Amino acid sequence: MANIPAQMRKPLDRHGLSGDQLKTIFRTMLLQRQLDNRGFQLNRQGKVPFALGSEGHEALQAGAAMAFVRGKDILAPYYRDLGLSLGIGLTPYEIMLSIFARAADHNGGRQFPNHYSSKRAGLMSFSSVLAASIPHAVGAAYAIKYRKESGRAVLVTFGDGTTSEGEWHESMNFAAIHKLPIVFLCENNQWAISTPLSLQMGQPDIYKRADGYGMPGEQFDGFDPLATYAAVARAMERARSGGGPTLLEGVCYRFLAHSTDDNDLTYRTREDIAEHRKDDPVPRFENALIEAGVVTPDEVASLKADVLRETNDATDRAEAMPFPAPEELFTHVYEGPWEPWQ
Amino acid sequence: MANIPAQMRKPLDRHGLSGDQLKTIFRTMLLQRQLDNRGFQLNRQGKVPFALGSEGHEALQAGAAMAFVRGKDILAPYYRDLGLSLGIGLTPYEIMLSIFARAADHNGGRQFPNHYSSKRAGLMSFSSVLAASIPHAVGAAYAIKYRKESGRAVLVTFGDGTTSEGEWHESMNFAAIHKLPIVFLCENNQWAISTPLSLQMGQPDIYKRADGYGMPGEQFDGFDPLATYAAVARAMERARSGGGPTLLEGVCYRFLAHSTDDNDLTYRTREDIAEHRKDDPVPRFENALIEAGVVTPDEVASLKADVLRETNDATDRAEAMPFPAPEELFTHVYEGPWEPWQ
Amino acid sequence: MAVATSSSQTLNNVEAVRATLYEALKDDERVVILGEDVGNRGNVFLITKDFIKEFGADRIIDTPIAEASIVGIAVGMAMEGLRPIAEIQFADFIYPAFNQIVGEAAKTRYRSNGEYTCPLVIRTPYGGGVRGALSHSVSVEALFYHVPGLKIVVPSFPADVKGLLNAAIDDPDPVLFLEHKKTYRLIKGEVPSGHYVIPIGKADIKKEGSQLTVVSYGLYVHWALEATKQLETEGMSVEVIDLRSVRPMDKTAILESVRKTRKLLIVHEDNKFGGIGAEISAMVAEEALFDLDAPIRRHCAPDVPAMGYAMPLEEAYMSSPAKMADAMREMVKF
Amino acid sequence: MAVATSSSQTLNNVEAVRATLYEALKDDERVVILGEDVGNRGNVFLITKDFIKEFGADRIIDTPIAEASIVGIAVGMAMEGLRPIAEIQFADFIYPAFNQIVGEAAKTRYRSNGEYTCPLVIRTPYGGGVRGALSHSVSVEALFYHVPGLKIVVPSFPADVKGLLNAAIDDPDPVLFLEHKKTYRLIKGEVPSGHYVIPIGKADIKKEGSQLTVVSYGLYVHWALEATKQLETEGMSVEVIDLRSVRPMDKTAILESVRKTRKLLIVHEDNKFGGIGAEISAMVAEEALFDLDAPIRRHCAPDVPAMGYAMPLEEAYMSSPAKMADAMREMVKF
Ligand SMILES: Cc1ncc(C[n+]2csc(CCOP(=O)(O)OP(=O)(O)O)c2C)c(N)n1
Ligand SMILES: Cc1ncc(C[n+]2csc(CCOP(=O)(O)OP(=O)(O)O)c2C)c(N)n1
Ligand SMILES: [Mg+2]
Ligand SMILES: [Mg+2]
Repeated sequence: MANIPAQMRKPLDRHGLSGDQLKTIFRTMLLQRQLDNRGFQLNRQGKVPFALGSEGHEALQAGAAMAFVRGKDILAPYYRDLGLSLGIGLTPYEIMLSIFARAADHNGGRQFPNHYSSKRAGLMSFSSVLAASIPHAVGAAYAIKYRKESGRAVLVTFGDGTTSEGEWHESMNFAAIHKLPIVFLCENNQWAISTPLSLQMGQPDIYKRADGYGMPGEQFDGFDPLATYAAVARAMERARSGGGPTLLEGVCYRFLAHSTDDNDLTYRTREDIAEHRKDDPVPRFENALIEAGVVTPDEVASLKADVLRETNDATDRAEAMPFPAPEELFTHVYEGPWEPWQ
Repeated sequence: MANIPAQMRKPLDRHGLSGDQLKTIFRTMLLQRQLDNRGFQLNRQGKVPFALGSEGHEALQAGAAMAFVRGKDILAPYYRDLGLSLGIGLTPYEIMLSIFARAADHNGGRQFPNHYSSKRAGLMSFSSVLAASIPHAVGAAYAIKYRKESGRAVLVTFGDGTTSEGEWHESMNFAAIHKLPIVFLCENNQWAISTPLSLQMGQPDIYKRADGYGMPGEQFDGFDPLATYAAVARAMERARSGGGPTLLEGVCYRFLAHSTDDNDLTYRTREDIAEHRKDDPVPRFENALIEAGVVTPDEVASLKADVLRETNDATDRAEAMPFPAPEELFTHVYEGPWEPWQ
Repeated sequence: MAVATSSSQTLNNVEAVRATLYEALKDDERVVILGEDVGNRGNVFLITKDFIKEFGADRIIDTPIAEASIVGIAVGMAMEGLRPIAEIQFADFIYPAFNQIVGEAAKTRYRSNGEYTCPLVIRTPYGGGVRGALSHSVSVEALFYHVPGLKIVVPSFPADVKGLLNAAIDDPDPVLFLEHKKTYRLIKGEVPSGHYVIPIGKADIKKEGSQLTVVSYGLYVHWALEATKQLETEGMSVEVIDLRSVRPMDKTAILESVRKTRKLLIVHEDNKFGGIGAEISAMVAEEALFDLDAPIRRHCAPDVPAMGYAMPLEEAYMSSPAKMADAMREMVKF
Repeated sequence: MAVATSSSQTLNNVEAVRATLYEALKDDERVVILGEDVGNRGNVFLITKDFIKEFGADRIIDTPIAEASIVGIAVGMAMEGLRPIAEIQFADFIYPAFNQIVGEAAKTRYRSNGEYTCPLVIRTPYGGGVRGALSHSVSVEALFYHVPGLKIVVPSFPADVKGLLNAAIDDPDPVLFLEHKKTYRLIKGEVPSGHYVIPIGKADIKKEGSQLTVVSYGLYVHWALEATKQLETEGMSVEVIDLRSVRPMDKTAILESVRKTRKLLIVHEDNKFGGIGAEISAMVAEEALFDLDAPIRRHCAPDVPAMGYAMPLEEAYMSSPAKMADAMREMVKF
């Protein structure tokens, strides 16, 4: 496919983003998918016991990341946020250290893969316990407001299924009461492992819960990185400027099984998945960028080669690193030395 | 004040209730207030260590009780529901046994006053832990639906402050998903001990949360027993006939301190309370019934004398009963005998 | 303990749980199962696979992700006459339900003076050695065993799983039923056919011995038994008691054995401080102190929050038959 | 232990908590207090009365009724540099926050390999003898003391309250600070002025003695001391150790005392099975067994869900100086 001459280009609503920013979003999406697949490959090769993919979340996460101000904003993510974490500054090498559970990993190989944490990037530590990190995000937002650090906000993400937890409700309510600088971003991939949205809620639109708390709510196409960027940027700006919290719902889809421990064909059909694949946000955005003349097919090809090289390099470097030493089990229980009863 | 001649009567929207039913509602309201005051008196006299009033909730509770079908429906109340409990069949004597913590009390004097439970009346046991009984009510509603016992429904009540608990959210959500035969009735007295509604929610209308769960929500004047009856009867009937759950919000006011352990003048003014007193639902309904010719002032006078006599009698009988024996501490830990390690 | 009979079959622990649940659903209309992914998926370990097809979505309930209400709703079902079996997908996620288990289920009978009861079973997979990291490896028994009104079952053999799960389902009071993930497919055994019950609160001597009493439960019972084989070759005789339930706890069985062997070693996967071993040791120190020829030792996990994901961290946290053999040897030689 | 000095004043435990919180708010901008009714009402025991007027509603935060998020939000504040002091209005209502305390606060440092920390204090009134019935009387320490990553303080004297609360607020890790309701106004004592810290994890010998070691904490320390007065008149010498914190626990102090008196009686208000006394006893049975001249006894509440509201039920559940004296006498004479 050749470059598109100017007069034939399909216009693209850039929401004020520069060509470089559009390319950055696209690159993050490619990198997320590449690293995602790498995790599953390594699992099949028996090199890692567990991997968890995020295919289908690329547009949503890369778009949201573009609305995140590095060095200022705080991200409280969940385990599905590989792309969001890359987008705010984590490196593929850091991702692979987590997948390989090496000593150099931020968590020292203690947590599951995809459970990143990085003070440098403003990425708050979180556990595997769903919704548990949402009040933490609210507390962080409170600290920002308390210290009058205007121009800062917290972005907290969670899946559709996680909105059923009591801690989600309590967090929404408190943030609304105190008009905190926080954006609640639901990545609605329509499944909670095997549980469809229809068994998680009595009505299908998560964003509609915002009214009941007294905050604005908005739903957008999570397969469209620019629609996502626009919605998240608006909400983050509102939060940063004292306008209070927002509940956002990005509708996407989980293309893969929940994790390498799951077989999704036990509860959904190939057809269902194939139907959504037609809409795969990565090729969709690739074409949009080409048709808008933002990138040429050649640039795309070299971008992909680039991303693959980076992934291979990160894989090799991380794999070569040592595991944590057994003695590490006893560190960081409390500050300072700790003599565990044994 | 003399009886009102027919042509001078102010019409009253009876919502299909007979004169006797209207009198029953009024009587329940009088009895609730009388027993309420008795608890506080006994506390001042040093006869009981603790009492908890419900002044301001009489209209709401007597009206709701009229919509409850004895022998069929289930009530999952909270500690403020003296009148509701009377209205579904608890006797003043049973109330007094609870206040005096006597052995013959349903709970054997184990729980705080106002923590009734009665299989006979369909009144589910509950603890002092706010919101904890709401999922129980949902479970009971599930049992009713599961056994296809149409014509039965669960009425669960809670205060405004309790809607902030995670378990409230989880219960609402589950009931909506399964279209359970249950009515969530919030007794919004605008205070949670010292915390005003404005510090409990980001927007003032609790019933508006219903939309987010996919169930109908409705707000009504909780000082009007007939408006309450109409709303609760409608919702209960919907529940009994397979129409699913409803969130109701009755707006009332807490005239007294939270309990005998509280001094509400540390956080609200005499004026604020006096302002609401003008609207006191008990005299308000009394006048309405008289003006509508449903009762005569003489009937009212004898009703009040009656209620006082009943209260005195219940007080004396309950006070004369024995406390639980110390050995009772060891019973009902598990079914059958239990040898506690000591 | 139930033994192999002509009418028995070999099952692993997952199959034993599944078979028992299936029978309960068949036998009693009041039994319903609720939890995350128990329906369409048939539980993440496939324990309830296809149950929803046979028994319907109103009996095999896929709940939202909301542990407090999974248990809380089950409590309400139990109070109103059903026999709910609630599942917490992993024990690590039982904490949000703590209020409903400790504050409500365990006190329903007591607070209502027996007027209301809570015949409820809460099943959940627990334990490590499966690369589960911080949130798919924890032991939770010690966080609940202090609570009167609860019963806590921790079976380790398929035949015990069936007999004790039947007992739990029949029980008129709330039972926390803890299934060790690593034993799920690893441990196979003969399971008698037909309905039978093993009373909750009775320990089982899995191996008789004369020089040392080892008290354990869960996965570690199997490792302890393996360790004793090694010790036998060295001419040492060790008795292994499988508690099977930690509340109520079989004080009699423990004391009898200790009075015979005069030495006690407690072995569990959970960390030591305030763990199950503390109560076992205290019971013996209170009632059989002068029958002891050695201090009471506890061979447990170190006092750290969890085992890490990286293999070296998991191995450093977990014991092993070899480590157990060392601890036993030391006691026997004491 | 801090002693009366020229610059000291007599305070009860409520006043000691209040004075210490006030100083902390004065000294450190990062300190905020959040909980139910802590602002306008100034806490149900008036501990924070009028703080909101002096420090403002953004530092004295009246929260909605939502314990899980009271703690969870405080965890987030702590992770982002504040020094939150979260209040649970009554310990009986801490259960909904169990997930945030045990699963999150206690593991923040560990799971992030030290990159994030959780310098958080959770204050809550606990304990019985106040006609609190099932839900305003519980002891909760035994439900948390098994959890690595947490610290648990249980002071009983005003001077300890101040020194230990200061330590808790300064602590870089999460501390559960349990205040016994009955001691709030009952117990008065000299409290040194100015800022001082009593290290968490150090027990205090409140009375020296030679024939028996009594280990206790909370209200029962006071009752135990009262009981020893009676025993003294009978010529018996009893040592009373106030643990002051149950995690970490001062093993050294306990062992030293037991090696001296050769007898150990553990006394606590909470029920016995799996309670704090279990670990104390197990520690001693493990490290000082042959120094004992009597079995280790635990004088604790019976294994029932709670004390009832009716006076006879509360009295049957609680101990008393007289009951304690009997238990001590028996041990001394053993
Ligand atoms: C409190 C808690 N309960 C259950 C689980 C097990 N679990 C892990 S992921 C998951 C599904 C989450 O679905 P959703 O929130 O939609 O996020 P998604 O995985 O779809 O991105 C469940 C039930 C958990 N991790 N934490
Ligand atoms: C889980 C829990 N947290 C806190 C409390 C303490 N408490 C008792 S009543 C109350 C206020 C309840 O307010 P609301 O729900 O509005 O009911 P109201 O008393 O106004 O009728 C509080 C905080 C409790 N009982 N349970
Ligand atoms: Mg999802
Ligand atoms: Mg209220």
